Amino acid sequence: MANYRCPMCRKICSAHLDLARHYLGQTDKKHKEWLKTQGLSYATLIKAQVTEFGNKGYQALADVLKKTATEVEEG
Amino acid sequence: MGADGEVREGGIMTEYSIIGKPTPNVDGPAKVTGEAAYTIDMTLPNMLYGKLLRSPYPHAKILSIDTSKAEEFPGVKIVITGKDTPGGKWGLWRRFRELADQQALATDKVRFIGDPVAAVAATTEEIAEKALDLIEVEYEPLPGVFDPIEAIKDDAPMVHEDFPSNINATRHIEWGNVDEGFAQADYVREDRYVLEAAHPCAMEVHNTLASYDKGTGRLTVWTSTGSPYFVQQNLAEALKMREGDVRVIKPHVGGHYGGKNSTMPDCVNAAILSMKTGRPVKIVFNRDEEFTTTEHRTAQHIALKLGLKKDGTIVAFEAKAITNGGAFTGLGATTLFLTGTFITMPYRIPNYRYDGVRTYTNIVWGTSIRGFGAVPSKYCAETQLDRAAKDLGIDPLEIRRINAVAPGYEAPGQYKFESCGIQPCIEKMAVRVKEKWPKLEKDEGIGYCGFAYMSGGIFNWIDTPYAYSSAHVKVNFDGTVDLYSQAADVGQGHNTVAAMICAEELGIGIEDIRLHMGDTAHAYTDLGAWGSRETLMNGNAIKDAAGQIKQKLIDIARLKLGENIAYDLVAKNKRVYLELRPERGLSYYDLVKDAIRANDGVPLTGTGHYTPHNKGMISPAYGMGIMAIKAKVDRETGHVDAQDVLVVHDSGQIINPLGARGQVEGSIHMGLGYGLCEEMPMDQGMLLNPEFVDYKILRTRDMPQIEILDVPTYEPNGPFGAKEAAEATIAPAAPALANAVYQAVGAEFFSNVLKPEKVLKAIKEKEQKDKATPKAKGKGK
Amino acid sequence: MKRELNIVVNGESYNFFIEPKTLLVQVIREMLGMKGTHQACDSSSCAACTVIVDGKAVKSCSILALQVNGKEVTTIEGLADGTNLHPIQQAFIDNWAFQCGFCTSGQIMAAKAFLDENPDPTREEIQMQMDGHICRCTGHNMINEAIRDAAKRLQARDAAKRLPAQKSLQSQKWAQTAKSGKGA
Amino acid sequence: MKTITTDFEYLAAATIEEALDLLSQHKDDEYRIIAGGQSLNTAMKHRLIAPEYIIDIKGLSDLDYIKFNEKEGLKIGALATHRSLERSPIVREKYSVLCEMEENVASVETRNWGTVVGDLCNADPAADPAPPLIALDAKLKIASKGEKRTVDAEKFAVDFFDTTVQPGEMATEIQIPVLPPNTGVYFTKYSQMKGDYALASVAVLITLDKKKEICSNARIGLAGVGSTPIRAKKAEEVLKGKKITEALLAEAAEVVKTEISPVSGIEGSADYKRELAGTLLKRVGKEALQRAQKA
Repeated sequence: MANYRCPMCRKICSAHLDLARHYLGQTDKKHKEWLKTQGLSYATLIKAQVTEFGNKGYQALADVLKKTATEVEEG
Repeated sequence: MGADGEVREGGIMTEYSIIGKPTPNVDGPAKVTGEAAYTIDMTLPNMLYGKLLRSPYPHAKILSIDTSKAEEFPGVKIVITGKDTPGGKWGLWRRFRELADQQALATDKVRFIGDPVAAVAATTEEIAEKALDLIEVEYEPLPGVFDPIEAIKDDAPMVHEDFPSNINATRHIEWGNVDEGFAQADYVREDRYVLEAAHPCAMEVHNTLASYDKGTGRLTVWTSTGSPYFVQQNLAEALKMREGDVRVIKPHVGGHYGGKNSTMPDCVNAAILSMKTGRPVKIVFNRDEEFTTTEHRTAQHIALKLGLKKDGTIVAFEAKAITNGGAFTGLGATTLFLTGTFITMPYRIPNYRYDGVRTYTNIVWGTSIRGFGAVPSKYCAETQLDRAAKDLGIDPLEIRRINAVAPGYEAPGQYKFESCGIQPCIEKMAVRVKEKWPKLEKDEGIGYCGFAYMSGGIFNWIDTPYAYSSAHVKVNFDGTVDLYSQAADVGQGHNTVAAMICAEELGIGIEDIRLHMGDTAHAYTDLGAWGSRETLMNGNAIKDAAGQIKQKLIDIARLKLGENIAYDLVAKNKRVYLELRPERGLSYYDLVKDAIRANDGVPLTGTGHYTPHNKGMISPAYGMGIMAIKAKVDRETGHVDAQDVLVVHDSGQIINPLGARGQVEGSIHMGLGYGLCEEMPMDQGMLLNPEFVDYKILRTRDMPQIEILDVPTYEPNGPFGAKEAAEATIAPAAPALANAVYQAVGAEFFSNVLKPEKVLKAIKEKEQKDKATPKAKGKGK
Repeated sequence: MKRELNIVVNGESYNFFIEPKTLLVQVIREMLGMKGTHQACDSSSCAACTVIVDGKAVKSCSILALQVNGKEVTTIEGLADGTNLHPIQQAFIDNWAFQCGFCTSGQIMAAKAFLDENPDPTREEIQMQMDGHICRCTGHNMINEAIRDAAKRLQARDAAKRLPAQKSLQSQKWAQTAKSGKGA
Repeated sequence: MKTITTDFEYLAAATIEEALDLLSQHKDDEYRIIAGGQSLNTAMKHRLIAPEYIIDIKGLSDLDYIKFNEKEGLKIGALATHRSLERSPIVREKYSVLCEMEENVASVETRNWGTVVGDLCNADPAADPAPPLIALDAKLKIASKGEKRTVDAEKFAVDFFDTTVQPGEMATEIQIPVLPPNTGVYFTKYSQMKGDYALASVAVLITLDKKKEICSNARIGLAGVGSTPIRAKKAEEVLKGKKITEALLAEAAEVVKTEISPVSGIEGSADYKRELAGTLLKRVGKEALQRAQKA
């Protein structure tokens, strides 16, 4: 099955939602900066995740990662 | 309390001679005669007094500081500002460098009202106090951020430059399939809560005596702390010294309750002033400094979504928490993590999701106050559960029974209950409540709350992934025992527990034990008193150390007795003897003498250690139970009278029933305060009630009597089957009380602190609602 | 201008020259070095500093020392009889009536003054007496039980020896100077 | 912990004459009279006031009295402590409301050292003694060198922490008249924590006619609901000359809400305190009525 690599580090996940969860768990500048290049805001994603029920913030990022995260064969 | 020293250990009934017996506090004589020395009672020859100048602004640039006038003031020996400090930043989350955010004195800017900007050392406290008035600081006020939801906006003022949108820490927990879970639910409700901050209010304020040795370049610090280890590590960082050159001594401590884990500016600045003047320096906070600048229980917003089957079974649960973190981290990030865990206990939740964010704001910061993670979260979860039960027509105790976990329950990837007495606790409660409160008067109600709490967190952020504890035991020629550990007695009675465990393991008496605790110079490392960890973690380390010596004595006894069959030997009642033939044995004292003679006079020693591995994310064991509170509501004034408290508690094998009861009584007192009167109202970061005149604490007339029943279990991870007895019972008090009010008059609360005006308002709202719609809310499907 | 203070503490008479602004607790803790009397607030709200002045429990943090001139003060250090603990102290130990112990001196001194005037109090009477004391550890109930226990112990002890309490001549002398006024 | 950092000159008086001399000498100076001084010392610790002189009257043993006679009623000297009032057998017998009030004043430690007159002079608008004294038609005796005057209890405090006592004067005595027959008095304060400062407190005196049916006189005092303790004259009028019923007390409760001007604080809003005063009036009035009927 397909796996996806984080655009900023070596982390590999089998689903875009898990990758988004990993991504928003990172506190370093590098990860935060890249979001801006995608027209996303770290604060807005976190706020969506913690103020609305469901995985709203993760899903929004996952949708972007679907387009940008590179697919890798072996996890 | 019930434990009688009999407990099932691996199927065999074991009779303890000390464990489980009510044992007076080993510090008793010192504490009732006034001889117990607390840091605040200590002085040294040639000592100076330090004071801190604090910011009047919640958020401001420091443009200039002029200390010249203060320096000229007679009796002032030194005045320092941020630029004069070693400049090391520190925090309890050291492994995450960017979260080591505390500093001795603000340099570039101040982040909360009370942020220290300068320190004075003078010959008297009064001179130091007066000198503060002579320091001139020029500030440029900056826009402040005080509400956590405002704080995470894109354009919010930044409390720390490296943290855009003030996001200090985030936490996500998820197991099962939450969305499917809600789809299967017959009943779903959402509730949003706002929880107030509360202060630990230790009776001994934060204070430190620091003495720097010019000759050796080493520092000795006496300070009122819950963890000499944390202080040693943090001080070394703040001062850019080697940890081994910093000796931290914890004298008797006048209260902790989670507020004395972090290393605070009193400690670091006393050290710096001593290093610069070459004289001992003491800094004691005033009570208003204690309130406005030391750590408190974090205010927060919590939103909950609960999905149930018609029969009351929980099928899905989702929790969101936004905490008003304040200016620094402390253990606040840990609180955020634990909130997502304890909110689920002690219930079976097949599908669960948690998201939490801790925000930096321009107020004094929140941290790990007693019952951290559990107190606000349980308030919300358990009051929501009562509303759901009412809507579904299920008895509130029954809905808790239906969902309570069983032994061996595992929350995927998070935690596992090995010993688990919650079901028997609830059964015992059901029986006792009927006897105790057969009928209720008008406007009276009974509220319930289930609870569970850790027996020490397995986590550590300083230098190991896991928490740990160590202890060293030395047996002298005369049989007396020296026990060395940094484990901290902060009033909870750990010194007594430590002596009991050591004595039980060696089969001797408490009077044989000499304690040498809480001194980093010679006591073996322990992370200190937080998260109810000392009994289990330090207890295991002590049992290990003493056990090594016991084994030596048993080996010698076996040789001397020369039995032709390898019978089991036990050490008990100051003898080592054949378990099945007690008359065949030898005196402990004789065996010790023989062993030491055979060892060229070297005393017998054992060094014990404990660290939990593969025990999930939280703790190796959990204390748990259920609480019921009977309350009466005055419909005209809104006054809530907490009349009577009943708690059924599984603390595993209780080590000291006297101390365990003390912990439960004290936890309930603080928990009722959280539910009734304790709050920290602020205006633009300014605390409005920084003295006991306005910060209300329950006095003796406000306290109900408390009945405590035990359901003893055997906890395989704990010493002699022991586990948490200290903090679990603080969380249920406020929700049980709010539920009692809900049962009595139907008033609903979405925040803690049931002040009369709030209660009266809620009663009126209920009456309006009853007129408007007869049916209660919560959308059934 | 410094003023003379003559004061009897735990049966010993002392003579100081003090600033009039000096509080009784400062004389006890700083001048006499008796650190058993604690301070936990700055607003006269917690009663941790309670000592006994001429038989009455008072807050030493809120009283000018000069107002106690010529009076007899008892602090926690004066309660035990040599190495024998006072029955109230023993009852506090046996009933786990303290944890951190910081407020304990004040609690015990208040209990002492109370039991001297009411040797057999009920739970409610003890609550009325002790309501001024903040204790952050115990939740108060075990203190209440300790005081009731102490009352029983004292009754047993006093039944054994029936002797009226003798005021020291020294203290009577200071009492005279106090009545003669001027406070010095 | 905080200490008093302001240096003041300490002047101790042993007799009323010495005290009045000192007061006249220093009437133009920044001075404070100290009796128990517990509030004063706390205020100085917090640097709220910094007097140049402290005039200590604690040694005025000739003003440390509680006297009663059937003609003049009760007299409480300036140095009588809260505790001595609480414990006075004659007060318990003749004016039990005062003992009941005292039992909930602050703490025993505070009552042991603090004086009732000193408490009134501190003029904390939430303090307990004023309402029952107003209901009992008490007067305060105020003396200065060569002069004496008396003022009604309800006129003693003039603002937050301020009284009618002028520079050079001191309050020396509380005078309470003998209660007429068929009279009942009751007092209650409400605070969430027992023994705390009142959010509102109410005292009611009711005198019934010979047949014990009609209310011939009523006096109502309140505290915590304005800048000073208050006498509720309009509410008194509602009760006077009528048979007191729950309905009438409810009517008086509505009127009393219009006579007070509570201030909002963290302990409660003005609206809540106004509600509370009405509720307390109904309850206290009912108890006072029952006492009058039993009297």
